[in-house]
Parts: sequence; structure tokens; C-alpha cells
Amino acid sequence: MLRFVAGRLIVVLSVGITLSIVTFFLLNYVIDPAQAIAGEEALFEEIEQIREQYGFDRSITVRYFEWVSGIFKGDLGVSYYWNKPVISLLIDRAPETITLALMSVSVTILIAIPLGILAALNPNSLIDRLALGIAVTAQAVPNFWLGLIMILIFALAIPIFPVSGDKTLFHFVLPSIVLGASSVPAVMRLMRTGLLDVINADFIRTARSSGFYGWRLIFNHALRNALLPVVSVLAVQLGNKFGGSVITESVFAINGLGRLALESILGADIPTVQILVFVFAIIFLFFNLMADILNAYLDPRLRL
Amino acid sequence: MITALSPLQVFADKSDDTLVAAFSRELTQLDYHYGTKTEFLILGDMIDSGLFYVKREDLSYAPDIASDFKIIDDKTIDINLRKNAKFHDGSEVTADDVVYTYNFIVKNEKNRRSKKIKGWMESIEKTGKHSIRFKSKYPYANLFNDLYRIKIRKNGIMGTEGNWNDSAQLNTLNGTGPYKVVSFDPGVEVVLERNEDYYGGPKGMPAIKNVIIRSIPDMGTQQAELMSGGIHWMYNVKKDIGEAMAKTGKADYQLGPSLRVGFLVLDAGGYSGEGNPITKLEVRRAMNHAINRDSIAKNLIGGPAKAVHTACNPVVFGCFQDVRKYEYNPEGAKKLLAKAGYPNGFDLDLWSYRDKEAAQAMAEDLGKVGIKVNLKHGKLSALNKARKNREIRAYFGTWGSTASPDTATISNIHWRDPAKGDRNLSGDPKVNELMLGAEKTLDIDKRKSLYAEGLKLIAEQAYWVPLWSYSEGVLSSKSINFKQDPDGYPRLWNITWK
Amino acid sequence: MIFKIFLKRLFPRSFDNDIYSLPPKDLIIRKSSNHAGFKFGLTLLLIIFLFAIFGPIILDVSPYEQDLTKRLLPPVWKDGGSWEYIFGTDGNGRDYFARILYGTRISLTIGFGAACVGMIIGVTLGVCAGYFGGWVDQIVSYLLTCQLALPGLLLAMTIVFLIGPSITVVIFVIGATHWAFFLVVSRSATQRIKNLDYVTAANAIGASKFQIITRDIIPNTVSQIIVIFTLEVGIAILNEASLSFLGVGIQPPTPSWGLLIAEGKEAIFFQPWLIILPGIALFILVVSINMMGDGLRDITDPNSKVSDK
Amino acid sequence: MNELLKIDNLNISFQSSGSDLKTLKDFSINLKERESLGIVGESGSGKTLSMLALTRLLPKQARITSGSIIFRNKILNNLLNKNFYKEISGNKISMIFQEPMTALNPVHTIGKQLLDTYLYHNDVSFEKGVLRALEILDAVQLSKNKQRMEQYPHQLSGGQRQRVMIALALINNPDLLIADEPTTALDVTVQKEIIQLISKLRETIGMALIFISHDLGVVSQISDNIIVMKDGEIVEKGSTSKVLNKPEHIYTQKLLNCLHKLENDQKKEKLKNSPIISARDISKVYKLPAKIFKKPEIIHAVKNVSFDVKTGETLAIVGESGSGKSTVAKIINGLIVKDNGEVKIKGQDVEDISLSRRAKLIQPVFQDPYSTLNPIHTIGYIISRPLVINDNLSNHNIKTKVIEILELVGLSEEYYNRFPNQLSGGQRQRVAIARAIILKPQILICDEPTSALDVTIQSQILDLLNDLKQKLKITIILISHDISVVKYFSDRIIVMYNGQIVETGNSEDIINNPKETYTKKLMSSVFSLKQKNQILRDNFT
Repeated sequence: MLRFVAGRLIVVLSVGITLSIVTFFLLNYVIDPAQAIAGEEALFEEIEQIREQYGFDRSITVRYFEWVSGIFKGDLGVSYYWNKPVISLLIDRAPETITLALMSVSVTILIAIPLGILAALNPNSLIDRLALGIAVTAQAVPNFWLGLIMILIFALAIPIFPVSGDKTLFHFVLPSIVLGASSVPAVMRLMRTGLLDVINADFIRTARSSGFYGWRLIFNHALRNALLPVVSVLAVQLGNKFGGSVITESVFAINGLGRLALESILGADIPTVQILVFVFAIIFLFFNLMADILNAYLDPRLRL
Repeated sequence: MITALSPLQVFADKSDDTLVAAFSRELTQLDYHYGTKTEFLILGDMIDSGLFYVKREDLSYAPDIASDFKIIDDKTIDINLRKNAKFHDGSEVTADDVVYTYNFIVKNEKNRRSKKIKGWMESIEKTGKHSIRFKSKYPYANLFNDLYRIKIRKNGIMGTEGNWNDSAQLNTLNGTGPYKVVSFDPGVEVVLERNEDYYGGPKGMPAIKNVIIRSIPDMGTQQAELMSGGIHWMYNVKKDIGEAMAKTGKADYQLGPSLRVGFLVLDAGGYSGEGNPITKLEVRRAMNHAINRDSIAKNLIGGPAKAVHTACNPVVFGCFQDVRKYEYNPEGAKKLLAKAGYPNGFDLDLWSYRDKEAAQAMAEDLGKVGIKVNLKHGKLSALNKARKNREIRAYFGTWGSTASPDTATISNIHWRDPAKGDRNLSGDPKVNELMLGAEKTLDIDKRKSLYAEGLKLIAEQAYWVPLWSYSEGVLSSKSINFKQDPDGYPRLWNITWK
Repeated sequence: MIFKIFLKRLFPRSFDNDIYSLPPKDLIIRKSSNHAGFKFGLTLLLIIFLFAIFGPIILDVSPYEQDLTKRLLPPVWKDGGSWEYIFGTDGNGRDYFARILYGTRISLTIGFGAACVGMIIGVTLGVCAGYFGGWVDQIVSYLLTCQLALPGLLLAMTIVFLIGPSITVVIFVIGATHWAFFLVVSRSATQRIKNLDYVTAANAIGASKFQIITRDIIPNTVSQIIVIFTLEVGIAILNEASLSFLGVGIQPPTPSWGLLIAEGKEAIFFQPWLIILPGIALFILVVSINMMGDGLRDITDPNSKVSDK
Repeated sequence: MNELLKIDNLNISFQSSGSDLKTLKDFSINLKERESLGIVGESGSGKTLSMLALTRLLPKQARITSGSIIFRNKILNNLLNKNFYKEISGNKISMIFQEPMTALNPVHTIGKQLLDTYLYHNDVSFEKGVLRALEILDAVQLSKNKQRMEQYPHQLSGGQRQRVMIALALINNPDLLIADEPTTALDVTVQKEIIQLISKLRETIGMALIFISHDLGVVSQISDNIIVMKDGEIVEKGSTSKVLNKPEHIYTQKLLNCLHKLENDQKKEKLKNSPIISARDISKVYKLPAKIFKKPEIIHAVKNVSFDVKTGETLAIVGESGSGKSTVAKIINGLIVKDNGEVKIKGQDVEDISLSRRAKLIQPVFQDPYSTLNPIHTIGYIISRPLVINDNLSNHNIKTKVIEILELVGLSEEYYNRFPNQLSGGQRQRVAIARAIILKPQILICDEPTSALDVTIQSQILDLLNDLKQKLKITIILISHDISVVKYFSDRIIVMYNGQIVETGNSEDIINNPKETYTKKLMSSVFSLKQKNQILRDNFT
């Protein structure tokens, strides 16, 4: 276990380093940081002065190592655009994104899992077709479109939910549905095929031959097996929500990390963008690792 | 931050004397000296004051923290300060504060405005508790605009020389404006409260007690908020949406004038390399003839928007109008192109970052005379970089001149010495000499004649394709009175309840 | 359905005339002709293809020709609409029907183009990793982890910034950020197939590695890869729409559906057809591709149902 | 004795595209208390289906069209599901299955699975349930039964799992146990133990047994009466001795012939030829990658194995699964790179021989007829491919040669353009052999060539191999776990266990006078028709 986690941590670290190199060099190549700081109206000499002042005239490799050593000292840099330390931006914005991610995964669970179970228990029935229809629809509707339509319907035509903002948990309902919907097809299909596979498995035949039937058979003997892969996929989905909230947060004016990323890119704010890319990558890798550990913990075959 | 689950929406409204306005672009900090966007200026005027101010009625400069002034000679000005002006913390505004503020700006090279002020300012000295004297290096024409844009800071609040603290006022602000900052969440909202000790001045006392400015990036979301009562005011609203919203009866729409103008900057100087057809005068003139300015201004932008033939908005100071005018004439454009050796036209990358509809309309017009436009519509930073690398042959720019009704505002940056800036692509040193020379005198007639000569030259040589002036559209809820000003600059502190 | 396989095992001889005795291609054709979802998706997709290719030629409409005096006309079924502009006009007075029709070409080009790019990258890496194993596999899984961990949308935005937006760039950016599925599927399929006896037999009869990969392994992964391909076409189309929506995708005036939605976004409450129509077009296209993909998955799955109508 | 179970004219149909397919026709049996009945048939004979009907485990599309099932004078057909499952299934009638690896729920402990079943049918306290579970684990001779309760199925070996399955089936003291090929997936040595156990428990509990198997040898050991099924119909019915000695139906006779043929010793030549292959000290280690909670595992598949193969002989390598016999075969063929040692074919190291020359020297035939042929290629392509790769022949010549070979392995020209999925298992194995011999190799390595085939097909393939051996004068290495096949076919035998050679010798010596303990155990676990009731004798001695 320790050995495994240590090995995976090394992978996480090396992937993190690779990505940090890629993003650092890419961003510094795409955007002229001195120009970004100096602003639109700057004179050439001003830009050059800033370049010297901030040390942008030195080679990009030197600056990269400086940046990395800063990170190890806990200094994530200062945003040019927000005029704030990046770390305080992250702390400010993280709660909204965490809330959104957790709530949207809850939405996914609430919709996808019961639907998947019902579909698997009644293959080719009306409910199965309905579930498939929902999956196909959710797969084919772009997030931003769904967001706008949701506002149109549930905030204006039937004013149940607020249009935008992140003041209360109530504000998060519509965005969570929009963001959660995008994971519904994958999770539901996995639940359905997983349970179908389990129902056709030999050990369920054993349970049936032992006299179990109906819901008791499903709940006591089949569900846990079918839920195993779903749990780890949900963990991965949760990790994805952090990086995937860019559009949703922007449509619903939720002030989370996704919107921060978008605004920082548009504002050519290199320090924030490169930290965010790094953070999103680490979060993704972390949840993947969690998914593996969780899966191994829940599945006795992977334990020893 | 997120508070508890509350199923009932509590809307701010007249009952609790709270106005909510929405901006599309986020407010990242409070200190105007560190921002360039119009949004920062609006906020800055609400919470800060400069020595001068642009009056809404006639767009002339009026003393703000200054009470009166006296021009001693063309390089010296004496200014007296209001005796009743106070900072939000209650302390009086004195000459020491003003001197400190200007010294801070000039001596702190990190500040964005440092260069601009240092360019003309020789010295500032205190001449009394409430009086100061500016000396300039040369007669500086746009002085009042700069005195308007520098907001007065309390003595010592930004640190001391050699130890400047740039971030002192970014998240809390001890200003002098009609509103105080109650709370600020960067990128989300700023909550303001009326400054009851405000001295009045040309801005006048605000009528509404509380103002919240929210950042809502999506215009659709803003409309939804306005319809559902979540916000009272939004701007940058296009004609079609504004008119449609007005028809619903849920909001008022005003489409008023704006100081913003649109134009194409052409690489007449050949900075972008060999084989550039735009270096030929006939080609540039052909482009001027090819675009149906009137139609686009009338149909796409609407309101008071009009075709413009000068490299400035006709309503601002110094914008001489009697220049060579290029009427819409596609046939003539084709002939000019043929004459220049391009009977079949040519391919052109046209860069743009704003006003996608107009950019497309223009591209279509150019296409009709044979200039096959590949529109490169992207983010400003991409355009900036390409321009810096001299990769641009033509780009579609706009300039707002917010609250600065003087040709200097647009010409200063666009006709700089090419060694100092990348926007002057004319390759003609004469233009720089004339247009920037006009800033170095206080003699109004001389300035006017220099601008006239420069603008005539620009038009004659077709260094630009001046396009049109814009309109500013504002949607306001039925519960408030908002009146649009002639410069299109929204003065939110003048809003009243109905 | 499983029981057919079951039956086949039970009574091999009584199935002589059954479709199981057909050659693989005929079997696929027979299976597909019996799969309602597949047939529906394919038909829809073919219709869309025909529309995309021939529609603009036959109907002789231009998506670029503007008439600024006829801006934002409503579609024909609304008050003020006319048959001249069936779907109305957009903010520049261009025929919205023509734009959506042309948009089909853009979406199909990008969808299939990006999926091809992703497929070439993913399958190459996946087959190499699966077949050679060892350090090749480790490097490939490292690349895979990097790709999965990178926030794709942010990366795409940055790259589009870098190179400047165009259809080719968008195709390559989306393709370059969407090869993970191809890789995973082709790798596990390769790992499975390379241990099958017919591969060992091919080795024994003297076939080279290249011959084994191209003759024995890749042809047997095709069915699974096609399924992923259809899935990725749908994803790429939606991705292009997202990128264009954020303003870093296709350039105006090219009528990409995502761009149309982005342009119509502000007018959602008053000219809702500007986003609803391209939204529906996008939806129909992606649904037809997904239904075809789902169908293909059933058809190529050896345990799938056969003849239920 | 009283009648326990009576099935009368049971007919089962599968619904398919509107038409019904009769898959079980007029199936009738009578079973007395404590009686043991064997059902024998090849795959697809309907033997399992009849019992699935009894336990209500039929696939959804299968339907009982007519017939009645009477158990203890109660008609089961009309019983409500609720009552059937609660009263009969798992309580009065229990069933065990072929595949012990998948028949237990992997995520629950053995204890939980046993207790669930016991407490579901018996209204007793948890503690009593635990006692009963321990008792039944003890009864199935599973050592350390307290520890077993906490374990998960994957922590047990195949034989142990099958014991747990039996415990699960017997925990409620059923009146009837149905065992569906309970030993087929197990190693031969374990197979015998399980059959002995079932036999013993039948006596102690006093239940009736229905034993389903494709292996007449196994069934004959445990059954009082035997039913032989073919194509959904009962073709033979009678006491064990009657069926074995005086079979009436032609199919039973054919089945018995196949078995007898294998049991009859062939004349074996003792060759003094020079070795064509010599293997010295070959070793192979597999590393399993680390998993989340597991350290990387190292498996010594083959350890220091040395032997010679003489030109023209048939050498058998015998062993249970995991003994390393297939790895040895692949190493000899040059298909796996060994870690240590050397393999020389005709004096040349196998790893130095060019691909093309190696292909003409030595060719493999594999076990699984379903994976041995690439499904996307035609039979013609598959067989001609060795020629295309290794010889410069015109297309016409290649086709002629392929058709010749097809005929040699007993297939006609019409198979040339067919695809593997259009062929039966036996036909596929013939194609695989054709592919192997088309280059006229000197050595053929047959890795369990018949173990996936039905008995009758099995003997046909063995005959074919024998035939080819005579005609083509090739050396054959036969890998097998099946002693009867080996005995029938080989001149010399190598016995392998845990990656090492246990014993080597002429086949008669090894079979008749095994020296090592393991070899003795292996040889004694063969069920022969001649050694009737050997198991029962073992039980009571």
C-alpha cells in the first residue's frame, strides 16, 4: 500500500513537473508578461523598463527555476491582473468551486444511479429507453446552452431559483444541475451495464439457487459489486469538475476557480494561469489516486 | 462567500435604498491608479476625487477637490483646494496630501501613470495649507485631464519614497469620493455606501444610499437579472437587445452618444514586411471607399452613431472636420485597386478584438471590392502581441476616450514616435510631429491648427480608415432615473429613485 | 442477445442457416440492418451529410452575403417572418438558414477531422504500448496521465492563442487533446489480442512484428475503435462549439454553430431562435452520431443481440 | 424407496424472432430418495437446461412449453415464485456449478455468504447460524474453518472454493443436490477429492444427487443410474452397468468407443534416433506488476528444465495447470524468450534461427479453437499465409497447395473462402493443424490440442494427428493434462509440477509404474471405465 502510494505520488509529481514546464514555457511564449503588466497604453520604453524590473529579460529557463523554487518556499507568485498573491486568490475562490463540484456530483449521483439501476433491472423496457434517451440527450447538449436554457426556464419563466451569483447554496442549484448533467450519461451507463453484468454473473445464479430473489437479491447480493466501478468513476468525475467548471461558472457568475482561470487567461495573467493549470492537474491526479485507493479498499480482491 | 441555504430571494431595492449595477468586466481592485478599464474609472469617480472633473453638461473641466485655479504662465498653474474636502476616514484634505500624491505617482516608477505625469510635470509645491503650484516642463495641453485622472491619496498612505507600497489601497480604499467602500470581493462585487461627509462639488450629492456593483460576465445573465429584479442597471447594451427589453416594459433603454470611435489602422509604413499592398496610397484609399460606414453605423450600431472621416471623434476638442472624405464607392475602390496593380484584389489578414458584428460587416464590404479578408478576431492580448511583433497589416481598433473630450487622448497613443509605441504605422514622421506637437502648447488656436493639419494629412494619405462613432446603450430598471450624458460615460452617482 | 449465443452453443447444427454462418462483414451488415437505433442514427447522419454537401449548392444561398437593412428578421413561423429567410436573419442581416446549413459542414469537418487526429495519435500510441509493453508502455501511460491531467479547455485556449484561430488549428488542438479514449481502448485491445493464439501462430509462421501489428492486431481492434471514433466525433463537435463560444475557436464570419450560439447568446431572451436553432442542429447531429455509435457498440459486441427488431 | 422427483415430458423452447425453437424434448426422469443419477452429454445436449428448469434458473427467453415437475408429490410448475424460492430453492433442492472461480460473490466473506443463506431459510439466532456454518465447513473438510469464515473467495484455491460451494449448497440439508460439472474446471488430482467428498456427503446427509457431466468416466464413478442425452433428447437410460456394458443407442456406443480407444494401449516404438531438440537448464520468470495493496510478484514458471526430443518420437509433457508445461513448449518454439539455459534444434540455438527457417522447422497447434484463427481472415488466407511469408510461389501454386492441405486435414475445397466463425470447433482445429503443417515442419508442438473439444470430436482430431505423424514423419511434442490422451498418443512422457520436471520415462513405465509420489497421485486420479466404483471403495477403506 505504502509502496503503491509512494510510486503513484512520484508519478503525480513528475506529471506535475512536466505540466508546469509545458504551461510555463507555453504561456511565456504566447503572452509577453511585460506587455501584460504594462497595459494597453504603455510605451515601448515602459515595457522594457518593466521587463528589466521584473527580470523578464533573463532566460526563460532561469525564470522557470526561480518560479519553481518560489513554489517550494510557498510563494506562488503575485497576479499581475488581480494585484494579489495567487495563493490568496486560490483561497478566496476555492470554496465556491468545491461547493459546485460536490453539489454537481451529488446531482449526478441522484439522477444517474437510480436511473441506471432501474434501467438494468428492466432492460429494453420503457424506463430503460427513457434512461438511454436522457443519456443521449445529456451527451449531446452543450453545457453553455443548457445553462442559458435553465436560466430561461427556472429563473425567469418560473422564478424558483436565482439567475446568478453564489451567495447562498440556493444559488448553486441550477449550476450544479448543468454541471452534474454532463456526467450523468457516463455514470448511468456504467451503473446500468455494471449491474446487468453482475445480474448475469455466476455468483448471482448461486444466490438465486440459494433461494434469493427480487429486491433482496439485488440489494444484498448485486448492488455492491456493481457500485464498485461507479464509485471510482465518481471520484474521477469529482476531480474533473474542478477544471470543467469554467463555462458553468461564467454563465452563472459564480466566482470560483474556473471563472478565475477564464478571466486570468483573457487578462493574460501568467502567474495565475500557470498555477491554476498546475492546481487543476494535481486535483485531477489526486482524485484519480483516491479513486484507485477507494476501489482497492472497497474491493476485497485488490486488498491483501 | 457562501452563506446558508435561503430559499427566499432577498432583492435589494428602493425599500432599503440599495441600487445594484452590473459590469461585464470584473473589478480586480479598488485603486484607480492601477487600472485602465472604463469600469475602474466609473468606480474611481464614485469613491475618489481628483483635482478636476469633467462636467456632464458640456464636457468641460471643472475644479473638484480644487476650488479654483489660476494660470500663471504657460508652464505654471496655481491651484487652491476646497477647505471642506475630507477623506473617508474623516481627515481633511490638505496641500500636503496633494503634493504627496503627485510625488508618489511621479517618483514611484512602478506606477502605470508615472511616465505620463513625469513626461510633463516639472514640480509640485505646497504654497499654503490649501494651495499648491504645478510647474510643467513645457506647455502641456491635456493638463486638466491628467489632474482629473490622478486621485488624491492621504499623505503617507502609499508609503514613503524608496519604500512605496503599491498595494496599500487595492482592497480597501480611503478615498474622497461621494461613496465609501463597505466591502469588496474582487471579481464579484463591491458594496458602497454614501459618504455623508462628502463636500458635494461638481459631482453633486448622491441620492441613493447604498450601491452594489456586481461583476456578471455573461450579458444574457445580466439581462435575466435585470428582468428578475436582481440588478437595476447595466450598460454596453446593443441596440437590438435594448430595444427588445424596452418593449417588454421591464426596463428603460437609452442609446446615447459615446466618445468611442472605430477605425482601421493600416500598415502604410510597411512595418510588416515586404510585398504589402497597403503601402500603396491607392490601396488605402480604395479601402476607405470600400466600407459602407453609414450603413453599418445606422443599422448595426444605431442611435447617434455616425460615419466618421477623421482620426478622432468629431465632438471632441481639436477634431478638425474639413478633411478629405472618402464616400462609399465600391466601383471607385475597384478602380483604385486596379490602378495600384491589384485588379483582382488581394488577401488581407484583418485583426480585430472588439465589435465582432461590425468587423464581419466590414470584411464583407472589403470582400466586395476584391480584398479577400481573413478576419482574425481574437483576444486583445493576442492582437497586442502580433502588433508588437510587427505582424499586422491592418487592424480594427476602437478608442473610448472615456471622459476625456480631447483629440489628445486618442492621438497621443496612436501617433507616437514609432520607436516608443507600436500603433503608429504611418511611417510618416510628420504625423507624429503634428499630432503630438499639439499637446505641447496651451494655445488653443495653435493646438487646433496643428490637429487640423495632422488630421488633413492622415486623411489625405489615408493612413487610417476612420469608421464611425459609437453609441452607448444603457438598460435601467423602471424604478430608477438614469440620464445618459453626452460623452456616454455613465455617472452612476447621479442615479435617483423614481 | 445473449441467449442466441447460448442457443448456438446448445445446438450448433440447428443453426446452419442462421446468420452466425455468415462471413464477418455480412454478419455486421445483417446485425446493423436489424438495429433500430443504428439505422435511425445512420439515416439521420446521411441526411445531414447530404444536406451539408448538396444543400448549399441546390438551394443557392450564401451564408456570408449580408444586408444590414434586414437584420434579425424572425424565422418564418414567427410574426414578421417570411419564406425568403426561413430561419430569419442574424445580426448582420445574413440568411440564418444558410449559415446553419454551412455550419453543418464546419461541424462535420471539425468533428471528423479532430477525431481522425485523435485516432491517429491514440491508436498509434495505444497499439505500440500494448504490443511492446515494458518501457514503451510506461512512457505512453505517462503521456496519457499528462494528457488527462491537463485541463483541456485551458490548454486549447492557450494553444489557439499561440497559433491564432483557424479551422485547421482547431481541428489539431481538439484532436491533440482528445486521444485518451483511443489510447486506452486500443492498448487494452492490443494487450488482449497479442496474447491470443492466432498472434502467437503468426509469430510462429515467421510473420514480422509490423505484419502482426497491421494484419492481426489493428484489424481486430477496428470495431472498438470505430465506436470510440463516433463518440469522439460528437465530443469534438461539442468542444468546437465550446471553444467558439468562448471566442477562441472558429473565426467569424465562418458560420460555426458554436459561434452562432455565442453570437446569439446576448439575445437569448428576445431572439431566442438565434441560439435555439443552432443548438437544435448541434443536438440532432450529435444525437445521430451518438445513436450510431451506441448501435455500433451493440453490433460489434460479440455478445450483442442479433435479430430483435 | 419413495419417489423424490418426477419430471414428466418436459419441453423447453427458446423464443427467437417470433419462432419457437424446441431445445428440450420430452424430458422425463424419476428419482427416488437417496438415488444418484448421472446425466451425460456433449455441450448443447440439453443436460444443464433440464436442471435449470427444475431450479427456475432458465434464461429469460426460455419457456417451459409443456410437462410437469413433481417434487415430493408437489407440482413445482405452478408454485408461486415467492414460495418456490423460500421453500424449495436452496432449502430442499440445492445446486452447485462448474466454475468455482466465479460462483461465489467476490466482495463478501465466505462466512457472510453461508450465513445469509442459512438465516434466510431458518429462523434461528445469528450465533446458531455461525455454529452451523462452522459445522458445514468442517463437513466439507475445509481446514481452519474459523479463519475461512473471514476470508474472501479470491483468497482460496479452486478446490477450496468448490468445497465452499458445496457447503453453501448443503447448509440447509437439502433432499436433492444437483451438481453441474462440479469438477470440470479443477485439476485432475483435486477433481478426485471433490468427487469423493460429494459421494461421502450424499451418504451422510442421505440426499439424492443428480450429477451432470460430459465425462462418462466421472459419471460412472458416482451414479446408480445414467441418462445419456443428445440434441435435447434422452437417448439412453438405465443402470450404470447396463449403460456401460450394453449400450443400446448408437450414440452411446460411439461415446464409449472413443473412451475405450483411449484406454487401449497402442504399440509404441522405442526409437534410438538422435535428439532433434535438446533443452538444457531452461528457466523463465514472470513478474506480475505491483497492484495497489500488493507487492510485485515473481513467478518461477519454469525452473532448470532439461530434456531431449528424439527425431520421429512423440513426446508428451504432462502436468496440471500452472506446472509450466505450456511455457516450456513456447520456449522450445522460440515464441517466448527464456531467461536462462539453451534450446537447440538440430544443433542450432532456437533464438539464432531466422524466423523463416524456424517456421519451416517447428510449428505450434494450440488449445482454444476459438482464438487460434484470426476472425477477420478467410480460411484460405490463414492457411496460405505461411507460404506467402516464407516462399516465393505464384498465387495459383499457393492456392493449389492450400487445397491439398485442406483435403489432407479432412476439409473440402469449399472451406477456402469461409471465415472462422462459420466453422465448428473441430473444423477450426483442423484448419490450425493445416496452417501448422503447410510448411512441412519437422516438429509439431501440440498444446492441449483437444481439451476444448467434445469427446467424439476429440478422438477424430487425435486420429488426424496420428495419421499425419505417419504420413509426414514428424516429431510431435504433446502438451496435455489429460492422462488418457497422453497414454493413447505418446512414446515418452515428461511429468512436470511447479515448473520442474518430476519424472521422465517411456509412457508405459510412467503410466503403469510411476515412481515419484506426485506421478502416482496423478495417475491414480484418472477415472477409467474399467475401474468401476473405485471411488466408493476408497471412501470406505
